[in-house]
Amino acid sequence: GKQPSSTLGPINTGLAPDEVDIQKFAVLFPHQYDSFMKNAEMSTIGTKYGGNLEKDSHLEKYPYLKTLFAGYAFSLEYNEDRGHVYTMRDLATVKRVTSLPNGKKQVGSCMTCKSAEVPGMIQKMGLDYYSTPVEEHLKNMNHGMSCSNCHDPQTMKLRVVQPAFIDAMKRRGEDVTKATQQQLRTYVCAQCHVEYYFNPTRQGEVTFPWDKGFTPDQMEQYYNEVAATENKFPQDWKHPLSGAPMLKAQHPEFETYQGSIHQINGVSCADCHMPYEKEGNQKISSHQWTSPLKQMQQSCSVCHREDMDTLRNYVISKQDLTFEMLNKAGSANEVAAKSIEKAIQAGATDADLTEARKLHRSAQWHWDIVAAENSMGFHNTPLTMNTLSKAIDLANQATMAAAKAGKFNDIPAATSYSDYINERLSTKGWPKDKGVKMPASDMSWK
Amino acid sequence: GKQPSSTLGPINTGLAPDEVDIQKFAVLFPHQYDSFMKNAEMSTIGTKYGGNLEKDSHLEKYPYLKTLFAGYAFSLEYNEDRGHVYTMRDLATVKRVTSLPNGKKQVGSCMTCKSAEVPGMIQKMGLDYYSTPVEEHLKNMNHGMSCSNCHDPQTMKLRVVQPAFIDAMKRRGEDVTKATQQQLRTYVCAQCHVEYYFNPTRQGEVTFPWDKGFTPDQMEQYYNEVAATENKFPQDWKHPLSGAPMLKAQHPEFETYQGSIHQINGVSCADCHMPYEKEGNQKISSHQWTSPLKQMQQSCSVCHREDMDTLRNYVISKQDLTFEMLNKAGSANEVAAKSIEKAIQAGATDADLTEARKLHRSAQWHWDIVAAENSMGFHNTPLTMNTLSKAIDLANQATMAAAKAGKFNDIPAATSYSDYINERLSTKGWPKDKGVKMPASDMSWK
Amino acid sequence: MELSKKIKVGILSVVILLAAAGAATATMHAVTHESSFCASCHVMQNYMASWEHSSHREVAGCNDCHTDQRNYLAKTYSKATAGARHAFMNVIKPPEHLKMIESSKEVVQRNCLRCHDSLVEKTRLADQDAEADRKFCFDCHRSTPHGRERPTPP
Ligand code: HEC
Ligand code: HEC
Ligand code: HEC
Ligand code: HEC
Ligand code: HEC
Ligand code: HEC
Ligand code: HEC
Ligand code: HEC
Ligand code: HEC
Ligand code: HEC
Ligand code: HEC
Ligand code: HEC
Ligand code: HEC
Ligand code: HEC
Ligand SMILES: [Ca+2]
Ligand SMILES: [Ca+2]
Repeated sequence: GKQPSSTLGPINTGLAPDEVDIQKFAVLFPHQYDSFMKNAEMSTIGTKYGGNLEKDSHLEKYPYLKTLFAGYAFSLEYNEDRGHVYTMRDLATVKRVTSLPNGKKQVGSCMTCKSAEVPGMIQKMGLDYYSTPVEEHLKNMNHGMSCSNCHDPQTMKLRVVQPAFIDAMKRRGEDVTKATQQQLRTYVCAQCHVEYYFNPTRQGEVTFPWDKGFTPDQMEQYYNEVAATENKFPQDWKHPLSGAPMLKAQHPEFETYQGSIHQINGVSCADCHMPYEKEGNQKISSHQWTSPLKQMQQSCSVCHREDMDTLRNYVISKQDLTFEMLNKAGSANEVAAKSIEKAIQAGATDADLTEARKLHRSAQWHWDIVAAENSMGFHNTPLTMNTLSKAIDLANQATMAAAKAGKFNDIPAATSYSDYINERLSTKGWPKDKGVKMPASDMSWK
Repeated sequence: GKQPSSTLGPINTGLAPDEVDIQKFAVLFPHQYDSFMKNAEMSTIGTKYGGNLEKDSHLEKYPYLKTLFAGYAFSLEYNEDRGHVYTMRDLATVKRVTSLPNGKKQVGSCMTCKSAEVPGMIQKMGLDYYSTPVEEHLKNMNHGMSCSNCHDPQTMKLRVVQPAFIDAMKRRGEDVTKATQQQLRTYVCAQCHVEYYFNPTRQGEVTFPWDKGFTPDQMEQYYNEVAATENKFPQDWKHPLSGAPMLKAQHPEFETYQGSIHQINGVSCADCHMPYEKEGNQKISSHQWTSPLKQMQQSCSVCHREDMDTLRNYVISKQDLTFEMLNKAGSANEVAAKSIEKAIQAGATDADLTEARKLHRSAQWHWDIVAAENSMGFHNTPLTMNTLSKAIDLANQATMAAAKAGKFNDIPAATSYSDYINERLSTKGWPKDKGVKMPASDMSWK
Repeated sequence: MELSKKIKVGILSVVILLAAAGAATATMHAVTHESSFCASCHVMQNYMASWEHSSHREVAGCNDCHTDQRNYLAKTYSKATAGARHAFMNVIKPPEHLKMIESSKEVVQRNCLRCHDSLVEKTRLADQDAEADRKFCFDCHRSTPHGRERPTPP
């Protein structure tokens, strides 16, 4: 049938096809631009586990991280995420980039999800883009995230540009350049909010581990059976206490979401994170990406009729149950690392420790895939909790295997950090009437 | 407007206020009676973990139960539940009643949720009702479950009659004789589908452990702090391998349901388990209580718009994730029992084993509260999974404490029963196109 | 349903078909115009009841959403085919729970836009016409106008 005449319809912006400058878009779409710039606002009002707070330190909140990430860049600085306007600033100032030990330089691969200039750079530089250090790139780059990360600058239609995403989906048999609009409302986010590794056989090219599927177990299998062999990627780093080859998980929002109740009902990331809001007499999509719990009237109440406070309390009660398990898994992994260390001190050989190390790697992976995910279980609670139960069991198994290898039975005691963690949580932004609101902060990176 | 003629106005049945004979009701309410009698039908078509199948043996399905329930009546015979018409037959024939060791007789308390005659008997006999053996009672009783368990025989209004339920709620400050219609649509079920114990200080009176709350942790706290001291109920039995004082959990449907997404939305047991259906030209509440997955058009599509096959597959995927954790927790508890046994053999004293036994009791409680619940996690998935993760962790901790007490480090290996269990599952009633349908079976108990 | 009503409906369905096919189209439209006509069927009463409590009661009747309003021909066709199908199904065996068929969804969606087009003109909500997984207005507005729960009619 004929399109009703009044909808957005075909647009021709007159912009260059590779335009990345957000100011050029601002003139044409002032409402979306204004909304985008609100990403600078910081607050945690209404949300217990998320929100947007300047450099809220994970290392401080979860004391066991120091042991879990020992020997790895994430033990230098690791913060809660904040708005899209801060991507470049946070990259440029984080100790994971500025303060690597022994004068090591962080690779360009890190830029990949931080600026709209990247796809163009990859086109120009090829794989050299990935191996060039971040600090080199930073000098030459003038744009952070912009409209062109998700929109075709000429038609403003949604589209994906991230090579890693396009390739990974192609390996799964899906051509995402042909995706429907509904799919794209999720895929544009899946360009970045996903687990990744840097492929050593291709100068550190950003690669997504989805060949065998999206579940934590399937991605682990991919790492063990494909990445480790074909792509010579045995590990992210070697754990200094246990000597195990470890994997680091990063923001697997998209993967976690698969198979969830909302996903099977066709709900997209944009439905919750970019709800329509009224600007005058018209609806536009919010371009302020943050915790939907801060704006439940827009994000949830069209679909859900229950009282929003009831729904929020339910969500938080699910998150509380997840959080309890997460910390148990974290502390169990700490015991595992220390137990293997103890076994080594007691004279266990590498051969004795094969099993314990395998278990430790797998245990911490299962913990991290949840710890690194940003919804504290909301996006897919059943899968998340199942994963954490595996993390706990595997960590305990690693500990028992270490005891056997080291021939000791006085296993290091687990530390319960829960009082400290809960105490800190309740002073930073929660309960909601105490939620913290902060002024916008510096976004520059030069 | 005028009431549609089919709704029930005030009713006066002309029956005696203490009528229990179902045939007397049958004449007046033939549709509900016909529906009730369909409880004899047996099938698992459409459901993987529930349904209704004659004497489907838990002991056979979960081989680790033999260790977990060692020394206790539940290791004699323990089956999947079936329809309400079989309550008396199943009680009368189960080995937990017929074949207790050393000629011991099962107490009358067991009748409490099996027949409509019980409230009247308690009124007549007082606490002696509970201590009189089942086999005595069976001789004198002529009615199983009937309409009067839930309905006032004269007005047919819903009401509760179970003393244990009325008392337990009173101790929580709630007078359930004043409950609303909507509450009663859940409370009538909560008379029986709940965790219980027999209070030794009151001749084995059936008692519900809710004084501190409904969660597994709160009920455990009640058992440790109230039942064990005030009511001299330290345990259900002593585990013969570990020597720990154990608790048995039973069908905690009502407790598990508290705080779930459906419960906070005001959905009652009857909404799903007694959907409206058409009998001829009349709309009645189904009185065939069984798995709602067998009748999703009636039970779920009233509220859910998604395609029912999609919804069923989602529910089963959640149940699969629960099931995996359940079996892990079961097998971890087996290792715990064997490890404590091993420590005893290695010469550990009772004093050495205090910690390990405390952990074992708690671990198995957390496993059982889920194992004994009948929805394989559906009624409240987040709480169920959180509980199972505790069961796994506590069992592993028990094992480690045993290793320490027994000064050994070669911890017994865990058996993975998953292949066997999955294989058995897929031959009994699942997948749904293979679902088993059986003819109605004998309901008599004399 | 009582027998007398059954007969009424039976006759009605025949009338609808004949009227649409023949010369009495105008009469057919007049009869079927009011929302109360829809509610003359047993299975429609829930929808009537929920609509009566919705903010749309004063502004949009059943036909404003459920019949093709693009032109007289389309309207006649959609009323006649849907009307005849409903009447037919109603006599055979009315299902306990109704769900819109795909072609009805398209009709309703177009009608949402008919009234609310200016509100959504800055969005891409109407861009997904041909796509199999397209999102309809009522995928989000799940309670507009019928509420969420659809008990079977009494
Ligand atoms: C049904 C609604 C819904 C959908 C769909 C959804 N999310 Fe979320 N998201 C949430 C909620 C609720 C939270 C938790 C926020 C909190 O704890 O404050 C969250 C948290 C997040 C966060 C962390 C926000 C913060 O405050 O730090 C990110 C990032 C995120 N989601 C990305 C995504 C992506 C990418 C997708 C699609 C793959 C997605 N979400 C799909 C509701 C949703
Ligand atoms: C595949 C996309 C992707 C790649 C590659 C990537 N990031 Fe990120 N980064 C994200 C996303 C998405 C977030 C927000 C979610 C979060 O913080 O978990 C983020 C957040 C951050 C933050 C702010 C929060 C924090 O962790 O302190 C910093 C800093 C950062 N990244 C640095 C880096 C560095 C350094 C690298 C390379 C080692 C890197 N990123 C590689 C996608 C990516
Ligand atoms: C992270 C992805 C992302 C970025 C960055 C982004 N958008 Fe969008 N934008 C979307 C999505 C998703 C939609 C919804 C499109 C749909 O449903 O078809 C949208 C919709 C729009 C629309 C259509 C009208 C509406 O509001 O629904 C316009 C115009 C628009 N964006 C402009 C911009 C401008 C200008 C910028 C930069 C300031 C920008 N966008 C940045 C994802 C993005
Ligand atoms: C080009 C990469 C990229 C894309 C595309 C992208 N994100 Fe992000 N996102 C990031 C990075 C990087 C951060 C963290 C920025 C920081 O902390 O400095 C982030 C942060 C967030 C946050 C946290 C904000 C807060 O308040 O804490 C949310 C929520 C979020 N993104 C949602 C989305 C959604 C939804 C989409 C798609 C519509 C999307 N993102 C697309 C890279 C991306
Ligand atoms: C992805 C979800 C989504 C879809 C699809 C959607 N809407 Fe909405 N709609 C919303 C949200 C969110 C609001 C609330 C905006 C606000 O309150 O700021 C809204 C508000 C409205 C309002 C009320 C505005 C007011 O004055 O309160 C109308 C009317 C409306 N939408 C019509 C439509 C129509 C017509 C369509 C289909 C063309 C549609 N919607 C599709 C999410 C959606
Ligand atoms: C576009 C529609 C849509 C939006 C937007 C949406 N939901 Fe849902 N939600 C659903 C559907 C569909 C279900 C599945 C149950 C059902 O059929 O109602 C669901 C289920 C849920 C459940 C129960 C399952 C679970 O995860 O525990 C919760 C809680 C929930 N939603 C919270 C939210 C919150 C919070 C938001 C906003 C951040 C939100 N939803 C936004 C459609 C939506
Ligand atoms: C939202 C719907 C819903 C509600 C409300 C609900 N249940 Fe269920 N119930 C289910 C489903 C689904 C199953 C799983 C059946 C299966 O696996 O086949 C189930 C299983 C059961 C079973 C086991 C059935 C079998 O096949 O063996 C019992 C007993 C039960 N529920 C009792 C209750 C009680 C008592 C309440 C109230 C406290 C309740 N249910 C509330 C949907 C519900
Ligand atoms: C508080 C109520 C209550 C009490 C007391 C009670 N039961 Fe039950 N019984 C139930 C319910 C509810 C079911 C169905 C759910 C299930 O099987 O988990 C059931 C099921 C059964 C079944 C059929 C399934 C099976 O386990 O093989 C038997 C046999 C049975 N009970 C015997 C007993 C015996 C023996 C006792 C006393 C030791 C007892 N019951 C005490 C409520 C009770
Ligand atoms: C386990 C509890 C239980 C038992 C046993 C039971 N009912 Fe019901 N009955 C209910 C519930 C719950 C309702 C729904 C009442 C409501 O919502 O008002 C109901 C409703 C009814 C109604 C009202 C009309 C309707 O169908 O909603 C009648 C009549 C009725 N039952 C008759 C009977 C008869 C006759 C028997 C015995 C053959 C019986 N009931 C056994 C729980 C029970
Ligand atoms: C008087 C005690 C009692 C009451 C009241 C009661 N039940 Fe039961 N229920 C039982 C017993 C006992 C069984 C197991 C019978 C057996 O296996 O022999 C059972 C079995 C069941 C089953 C399993 C049937 C199957 O197909 O496997 C379901 C479902 C169920 N009950 C739901 C309910 C619901 C819903 C209510 C309230 C409306 C309720 N029950 C009220 C005692 C009761
Ligand atoms: C009386 C209304 C009602 C009935 C009947 C009902 N539900 Fe729900 N269901 C809800 C509500 C309300 C939610 C919460 C999300 C929302 O607001 O949509 C929900 C959420 C869910 C969810 C997501 C949360 C979860 O538990 O994972 C599933 C799955 C679900 N329902 C399945 C079922 C099934 C299966 C049945 C039938 C056996 C059923 N429901 C019957 C109202 C109902
Ligand atoms: C404002 C627009 C609107 C009006 C007015 C309206 N409907 Fe609907 N109707 C809808 C929508 C939207 C749906 C689909 C609901 C869904 O899928 O949840 C629907 C669905 C239905 C269904 C199918 C059942 C279903 O859930 O898919 C019937 C039957 C129906 N309507 C009858 C009526 C009757 C009768 C009236 C007048 C009394 C009426 N409608 C008025 C928008 C409307
Ligand atoms: C003769 C009785 C009768 C009348 C009058 C009637 N309906 Fe229906 N309607 C039914 C029956 C029966 C069904 C189920 C048909 C099916 O499943 O195919 C139905 C189904 C529907 C559906 C869902 C299926 C679909 O076509 O998408 C809608 C929407 C609907 N009716 C709207 C209306 C509207 C609007 C009116 C008034 C213009 C109306 N009905 C008048 C009996 C009737
Ligand atoms: C014949 C014109 C007409 C049609 C068709 C129509 N609407 Fe409306 N709608 C209105 C008017 C006028 C209002 C304002 C009513 C008021 O505020 O009292 C309204 C109000 C609304 C609102 C805000 C109030 C509320 O109920 O939440 C929403 C959302 C909405 N419409 C969505 C829809 C959707 C979705 C459809 C299609 C399924 C639709 N409308 C079809 C005229 C229409
Ligand atoms: Ca990684
Ligand atoms: Ca018990």
